[in-house]
Amino acid sequence: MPYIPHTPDDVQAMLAAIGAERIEDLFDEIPEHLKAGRLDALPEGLSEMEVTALMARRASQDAGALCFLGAGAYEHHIPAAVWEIATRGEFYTAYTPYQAEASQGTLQTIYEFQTLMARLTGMDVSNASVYDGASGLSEAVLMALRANRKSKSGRVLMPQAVNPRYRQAVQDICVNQGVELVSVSLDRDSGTTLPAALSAHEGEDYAALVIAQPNFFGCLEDVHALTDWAHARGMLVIAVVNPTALALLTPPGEWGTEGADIVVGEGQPLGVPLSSGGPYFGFMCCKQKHVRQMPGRIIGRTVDLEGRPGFTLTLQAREQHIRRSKATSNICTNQGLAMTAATIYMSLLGPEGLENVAAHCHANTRDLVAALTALDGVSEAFTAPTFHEAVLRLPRPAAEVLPALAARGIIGGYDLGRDDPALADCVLVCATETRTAEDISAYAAALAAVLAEEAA
Amino acid sequence: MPYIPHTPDDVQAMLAAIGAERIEDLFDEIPEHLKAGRLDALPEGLSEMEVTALMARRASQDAGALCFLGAGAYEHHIPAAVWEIATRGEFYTAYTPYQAEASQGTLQTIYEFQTLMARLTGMDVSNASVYDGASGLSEAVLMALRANRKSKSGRVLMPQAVNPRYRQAVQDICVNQGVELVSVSLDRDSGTTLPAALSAHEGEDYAALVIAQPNFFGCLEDVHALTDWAHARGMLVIAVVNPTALALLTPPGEWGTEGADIVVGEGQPLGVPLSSGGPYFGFMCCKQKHVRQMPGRIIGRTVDLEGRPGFTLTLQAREQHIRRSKATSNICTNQGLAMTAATIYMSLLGPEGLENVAAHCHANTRDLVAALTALDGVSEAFTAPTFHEAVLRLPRPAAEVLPALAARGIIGGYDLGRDDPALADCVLVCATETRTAEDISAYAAALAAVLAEEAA
Amino acid sequence: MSTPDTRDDLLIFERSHAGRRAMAQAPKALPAERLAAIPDSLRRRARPALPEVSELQVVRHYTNLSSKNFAIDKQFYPLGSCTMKYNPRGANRAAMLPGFLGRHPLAPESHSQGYLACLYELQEFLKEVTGMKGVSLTPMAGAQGEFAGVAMIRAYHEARNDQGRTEILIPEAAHGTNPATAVMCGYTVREVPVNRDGDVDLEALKAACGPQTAGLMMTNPSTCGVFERQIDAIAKTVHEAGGLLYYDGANLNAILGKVRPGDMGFDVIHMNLHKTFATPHGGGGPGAGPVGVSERLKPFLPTPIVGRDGDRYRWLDRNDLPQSIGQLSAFMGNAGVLLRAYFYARVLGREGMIRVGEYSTLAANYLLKRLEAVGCTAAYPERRASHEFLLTFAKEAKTLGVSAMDIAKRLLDYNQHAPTTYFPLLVPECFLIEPTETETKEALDAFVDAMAAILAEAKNDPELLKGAPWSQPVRRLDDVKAARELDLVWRE
Amino acid sequence: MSTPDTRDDLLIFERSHAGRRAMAQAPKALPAERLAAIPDSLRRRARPALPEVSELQVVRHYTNLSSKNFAIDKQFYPLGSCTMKYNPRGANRAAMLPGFLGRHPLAPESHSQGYLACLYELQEFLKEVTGMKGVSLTPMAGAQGEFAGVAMIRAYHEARNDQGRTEILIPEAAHGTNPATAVMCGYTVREVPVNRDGDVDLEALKAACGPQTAGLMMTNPSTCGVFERQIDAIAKTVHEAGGLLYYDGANLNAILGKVRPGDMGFDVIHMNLHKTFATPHGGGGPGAGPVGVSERLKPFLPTPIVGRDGDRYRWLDRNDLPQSIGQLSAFMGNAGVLLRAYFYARVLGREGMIRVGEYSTLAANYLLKRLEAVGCTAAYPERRASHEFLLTFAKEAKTLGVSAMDIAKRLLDYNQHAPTTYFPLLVPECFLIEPTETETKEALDAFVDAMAAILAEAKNDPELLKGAPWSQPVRRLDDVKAARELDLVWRE
Ligand SMILES: Cc1ncc(COP(=O)(O)O)c(C=O)c1O
Ligand SMILES: Cc1ncc(COP(=O)(O)O)c(C=O)c1O
Repeated sequence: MPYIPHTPDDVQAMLAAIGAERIEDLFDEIPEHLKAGRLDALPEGLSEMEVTALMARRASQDAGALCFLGAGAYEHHIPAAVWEIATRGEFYTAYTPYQAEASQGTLQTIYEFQTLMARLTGMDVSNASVYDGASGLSEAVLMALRANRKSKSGRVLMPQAVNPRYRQAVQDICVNQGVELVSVSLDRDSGTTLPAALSAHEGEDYAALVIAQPNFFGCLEDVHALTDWAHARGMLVIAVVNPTALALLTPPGEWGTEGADIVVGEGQPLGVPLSSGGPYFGFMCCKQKHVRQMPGRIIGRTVDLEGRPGFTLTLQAREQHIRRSKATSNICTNQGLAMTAATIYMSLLGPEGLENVAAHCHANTRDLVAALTALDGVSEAFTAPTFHEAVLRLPRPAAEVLPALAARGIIGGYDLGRDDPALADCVLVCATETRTAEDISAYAAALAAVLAEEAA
Repeated sequence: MPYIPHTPDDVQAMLAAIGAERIEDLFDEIPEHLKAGRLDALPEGLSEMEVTALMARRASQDAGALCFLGAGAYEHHIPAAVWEIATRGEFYTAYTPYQAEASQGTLQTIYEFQTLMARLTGMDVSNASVYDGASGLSEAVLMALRANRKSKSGRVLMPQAVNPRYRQAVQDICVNQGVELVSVSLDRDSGTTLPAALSAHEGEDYAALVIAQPNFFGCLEDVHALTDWAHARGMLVIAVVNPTALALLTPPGEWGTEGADIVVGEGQPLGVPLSSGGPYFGFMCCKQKHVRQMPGRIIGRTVDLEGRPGFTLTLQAREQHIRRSKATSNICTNQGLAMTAATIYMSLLGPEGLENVAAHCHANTRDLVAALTALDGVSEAFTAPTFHEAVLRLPRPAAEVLPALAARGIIGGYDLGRDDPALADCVLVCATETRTAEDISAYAAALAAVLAEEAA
Repeated sequence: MSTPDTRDDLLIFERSHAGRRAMAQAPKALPAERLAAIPDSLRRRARPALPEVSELQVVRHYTNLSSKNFAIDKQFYPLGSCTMKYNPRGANRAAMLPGFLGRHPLAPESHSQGYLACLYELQEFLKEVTGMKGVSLTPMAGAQGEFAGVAMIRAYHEARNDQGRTEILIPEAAHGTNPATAVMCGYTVREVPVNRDGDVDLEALKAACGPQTAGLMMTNPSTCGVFERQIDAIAKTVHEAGGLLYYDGANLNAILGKVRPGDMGFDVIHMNLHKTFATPHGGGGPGAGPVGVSERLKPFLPTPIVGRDGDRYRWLDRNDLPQSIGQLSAFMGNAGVLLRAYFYARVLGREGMIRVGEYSTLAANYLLKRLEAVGCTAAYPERRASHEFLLTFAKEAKTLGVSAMDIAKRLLDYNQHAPTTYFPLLVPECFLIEPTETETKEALDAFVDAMAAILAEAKNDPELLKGAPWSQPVRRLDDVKAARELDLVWRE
Repeated sequence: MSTPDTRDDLLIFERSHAGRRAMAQAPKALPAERLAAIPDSLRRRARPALPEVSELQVVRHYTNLSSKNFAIDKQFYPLGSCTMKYNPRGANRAAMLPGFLGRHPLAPESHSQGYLACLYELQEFLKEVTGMKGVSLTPMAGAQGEFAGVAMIRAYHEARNDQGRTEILIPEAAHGTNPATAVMCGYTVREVPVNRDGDVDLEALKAACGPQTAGLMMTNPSTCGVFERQIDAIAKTVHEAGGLLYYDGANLNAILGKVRPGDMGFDVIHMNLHKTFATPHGGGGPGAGPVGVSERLKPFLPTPIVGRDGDRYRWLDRNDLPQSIGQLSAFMGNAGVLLRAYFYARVLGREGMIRVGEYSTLAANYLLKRLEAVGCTAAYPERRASHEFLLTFAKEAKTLGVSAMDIAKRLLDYNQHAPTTYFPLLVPECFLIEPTETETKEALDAFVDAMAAILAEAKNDPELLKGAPWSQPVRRLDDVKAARELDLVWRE
């Protein structure tokens, strides 16, 4: 019995103490006709050795390609210390810190995380993580509706420049609460959200405007103008940001005159491996005045019986286990371990390290764009400045080019035609600090070969 | 400055406290003309990301082949828990437990290791590891010379059936102390050391007889007869054993009427990865009466000021840091971490688990031999029973066949012609519990193809 | 005092020293012109005030911090409803294989067959153990699974144009995520009382059911630690009212291989893989909350799902499932958690799965009987324990003035993690105790010994309990101050 | 007492329970006939009495055990002559890459080029930093490096037919491995006294040198924590007598990038990569002790060595080096340690290497001055510290009755690992203190504070020191009993 320690002797002794004859007797309150059959569709158990070999084979089956995909998940160097510490049993196998005195390790780590995120985003407070960036944005939208008491419409402005997967998730999660997401169009030249697009919504009641920086196309928005526009009209501003980019870019707390009100984003770039999409974590910060509307766990610093500082769960009256149907969200289990990793990552990188990572990402992507647009028929689709992604227009449909590149071991980017037929010849590419000059040349060579083939 | 925390401010403050102006001043006792130049042959420093990428490339360059090599190092399944625990900072980054009270973790682990090894070998006591099996055998030979006060010759009987690399290392390590290793010939039919071979040495003074079980050719020796023969002639018996095999085979403590006197071996099979040959560890056990002649660290159980049990280094008067030129050996740093891993491994496997591992190794090797000897011209070279290695005779020189197999992704075994021209057409093969039926078929298919090619 | 106070409680920020850094981690600085394309107005003015510390400082800080936690790897951790069982280290190694860690979530299917094969098989396994007809792995924790489940209930009624179903019924013992979820799905919540035996009050349920009933959410065994015996009647009642039955799978460990939610009549369920499938809790997360559904709810499953065409695996998305409730996250759930659960399922296999329910139930009933024998009071003394059970210290609170909280804190001094306290709310001064199948009898006995000792202390020296814990890095913490004088972010 | 004694000191054997096992780890039992080929007489009669425990028990046992250790990852660890610097976690990850872990030591060169490239480059780096002409990586620790080195000295004299050189000279401050090694190589040892300044007594050395002199073994800086200023004269003296100079590289950290042993006139050296190159000590090992030699000793290097033909790497063995002193282990040294050292060397690079010597020396001199300022007595107050230095508590021993041992044990209560004590033997009641370059100034200052507090305690309350430690899992242990009543193996 894998992982079960009881020997036949143990079982006898335990049954005797219970006063039962067989284990089966312990299930005598279950109606007989409901008892399960033999679960025949399950395979027989294997040893750790066998399962490990099987999974190692599968893992290596997928490995080996050179990847230029971003689109919401980014390959960064992760210092070895991050996960060697995060997977220490003490962090890895602890539960949510309900017994504060026996959980100071987790609790202090979260308090440090909250401080790090507040500093990175320029906001007052942070929670202890939500599931991911996309579900985090849904929570932010719901939170804005609660926080903006003046707005009654249940409507939120959601630019097309926001990651389509985020838009979809927000739609799917918020639909049942009657939230309406109103789209703001993308400027097809610059690749950004222009004031002109906003003015179409002038005079209507919206609870909030969502601003993504960089936006889904890698382009930098004029966040100051957008923020001030929204604030001037009584809307809250929800910022969706890439945390690596924040090492270089104006933190949302300083957008426009007042700063964003709520900030969310995908925490994955902060030391969390790509890992097929999870576990990542969504981060969520806000102004102090909105903290009671924020969902998720929050840690506070307090003192113990002897006056020594210590950490504990606080503001629990927002949470489902106390407030039940009146809670700010149903979230319970969050993404603690990934958040722990991010805390270690940010501490290791420090202000200068994170800035340099961001700078290399930007520079490498610019180099990639230069190398690829040097090919005939390949051009940059948008004019706005970018951070570490960019949209390239190809001479043929991306849906043809990308599989051909993949066959050559290059995962060449994201096919924008998936979300928008008008961009069927466009690819969103990304080169982080992990991509070398040789990697970029390899991509350029492969693309040249693929385009030549197709032409031929 | 990688890993150096000092800022310019720190340096100034430290220099001020010292009363020096520049760091260079701290080296003013070093004659100027001796000062080093610029170390131009060293490359510039790289980041962790760059070195990791470089080493990952190199590591994968060597990977992927299916390996049937044994010959002293064996691929076994290592439970994930083993190294996840052994590399916890508390074990990984501690020094030798000189401050016992702050090292009970390491010390108790070693005490448990000593107990485990004593139980596995059937001996009274164990030390805390020596470098590896081969250097361990040298230590055992030197120890036997000290322990056998009756023998004056400085000579030890060393059968040809012992791993040639061990024989060479013992020779090279012991030569300067005037030790003479006298060879005992191998029976070319059975693949073992026969009493007849020993009788050639009848009547001469030897301090000890070395017995390897299984021997280098995977064959099982009649250890009882050999042990009794040696003891009857005043020699000590040094057993060289494979620890996995001990789960099935008579422990050296029960060889013959009195049991072996000293037991050594390579600890690698007990949870230590192949890792290009190290770090492994040599284990070393003996009868209680010889413990003061044993080299290496030994841990004892004692009590503290309050009478509670605790663990500490003991019998230090055998060691170099106390006894200096009169020590039993010069060994200081040993193979602690690998030994820690082995302790965890043995605890996880338990008596039944280790036995089953050993049984699968044996059975898989027999299956491999059956599959390969089914091919024309391939036969088993020796008649003795084997444990988890066997010698196959090929229709062509191993030096031709093995590279052809390697080109097909099969590392087919050890070319015995390297050590003995008479065995130039012989390969020592091994299949542990990690080799599957498909692996064995793959080997058979590749060998068939290679032999067919050569024939063609 | 013979031991100097060498405790070192600095925050990582208090270790910061201007200009210091973990050099090996930072790429070299680039010349400013490489950033020239970014307009000044969008540039950050000052670097974020992350700590400036060395690599050794970071490693030491978080290594030492970690040691201030209780964890399954160190202690018995009988937290009711949380299933703190052993988290196999092998699962961690397998999920951390470079090939899995490096895979981008949007990698093409041609480069994803190994990963997809694992997920596909996991879907199949989960169907079999739950008796459901379709599974989606995408929810990221139990609560998100609940959301998906209730959203499917809603989508189902809407697809049938069955208007006016505005209410979800929830037994009062339910976990807080249940009502919170119902509200997030746009429903109002009606609580159903629980009777003295821990079963749902069937008459009250019948009275509550009606055309406004969208469904009932329940756990079985419930968080009262007992199996709901009237499950057939409950299912019949709700179904006859036109509602659907939601199964909160937090307690699935109790019945793995014994009863299947699908066979009990549930239409939709979520599982907590971080409980039943032994993936780690990581100090709060991540989890994974796959949902399973009966045939009629299959069209509504959240996407993506893994499908199979011959020997190729592929993603099924909204194009394949046009009625899907959609996407709950940017990609596809907590892949790393799913891989760990897959590992666990493969190691356990059919026989192992069945044993889980048996032995977790055995352990709970044993522990209950032993605790009763040393003077503890069971909340439902006439009932079998499921994989967990409830004790009440109402008597001790009244006669000795010690609360369940005091006993919980005192347990920490005995190197035992406290059970879940004050949940479910309907039982006063309660402990919800779940030992799991992976703890030895000796570990259970040690817990009994500690409880016996504490009950004696409660009589002889109650201050010992009220002042507890005494042995942890901090004494009891002031939660009221924490909430009143909010200190959520460190400021120099 | 408010805290129950919840310490749990069981041995893994005491957790054993007949019939229990960690099932996921054991392959299934085979039918007996599959073992029929093994004769009964050679079969074990009873299974070895390994513990019978569950996987969780093992994980919990060793996790909890580990927490009873001090370690660099947790504490300042200024153990003189041991160079307890930060062990980069990146080196661990790189060396544990599956491709490296899975490589069989006898894999053909065609399947070894990646690994061999790392070793070849490491050989070249070590030559450059030491100023030697050839390097062999094979010795498994410092002491085995010493053995290889002295064996080469012997092989050299023998190859020249220079008979009668039977003696190795060793300064009295030397590490115990030096004389032990000389004896293992068949030499007798003559000790050379050290003068009051910590330098070798040159006159005594001259007197000791003669035709019987095979060589001199020394460290520089010596284990007195000072640089041997007369190194030129010493080299000249020994060389003129026909002896060779052996450099014990345990203290190489002090001079990395500052002086090279080759330039000082040494003929042969060993390095402790587990010190200078930051590989972990693992609670006692493994290490790696590569040897470097001058031109004339190259033919004698131990095998194997990595050579290069064009862009192919290959092993050089006895066939290539017929005069080699041979093979010191079954394969080729502690590969995993060498890979970690390679990682370290690549991260540091040229500039980083030079900084090591500078900053470890800065830290030691700073710490020495600060400790003197709070009342500690330097053994060589007139000298610069190298990367380490000696304090003596002879005065405290005499006037207060507290020994260096008492102070060391008391330091543990301050969460500081004790320095090396009572070594070298020539300085009474000494501490050899090596802070290394990776500790912050704050860490050094905290050590000074602890020492100042302890010196005050020594005056006011010496029993506090004599009873120390008070805060560890055990109080001071009885070493005499341990040696008298040997208990080396647990018996039920
Ligand atoms: C009964 C019950 N339902 C639901 C949940 C919510 O699951 P999760 O924390 O994974 O969101 C829990 C978790 O504690 C629970 O115990
Ligand atoms: C000065 C000196 N020489 C030699 C050695 C021996 O090195 P190792 O322990 O690696 O065998 C040491 C180790 O402590 C040492 O300090």
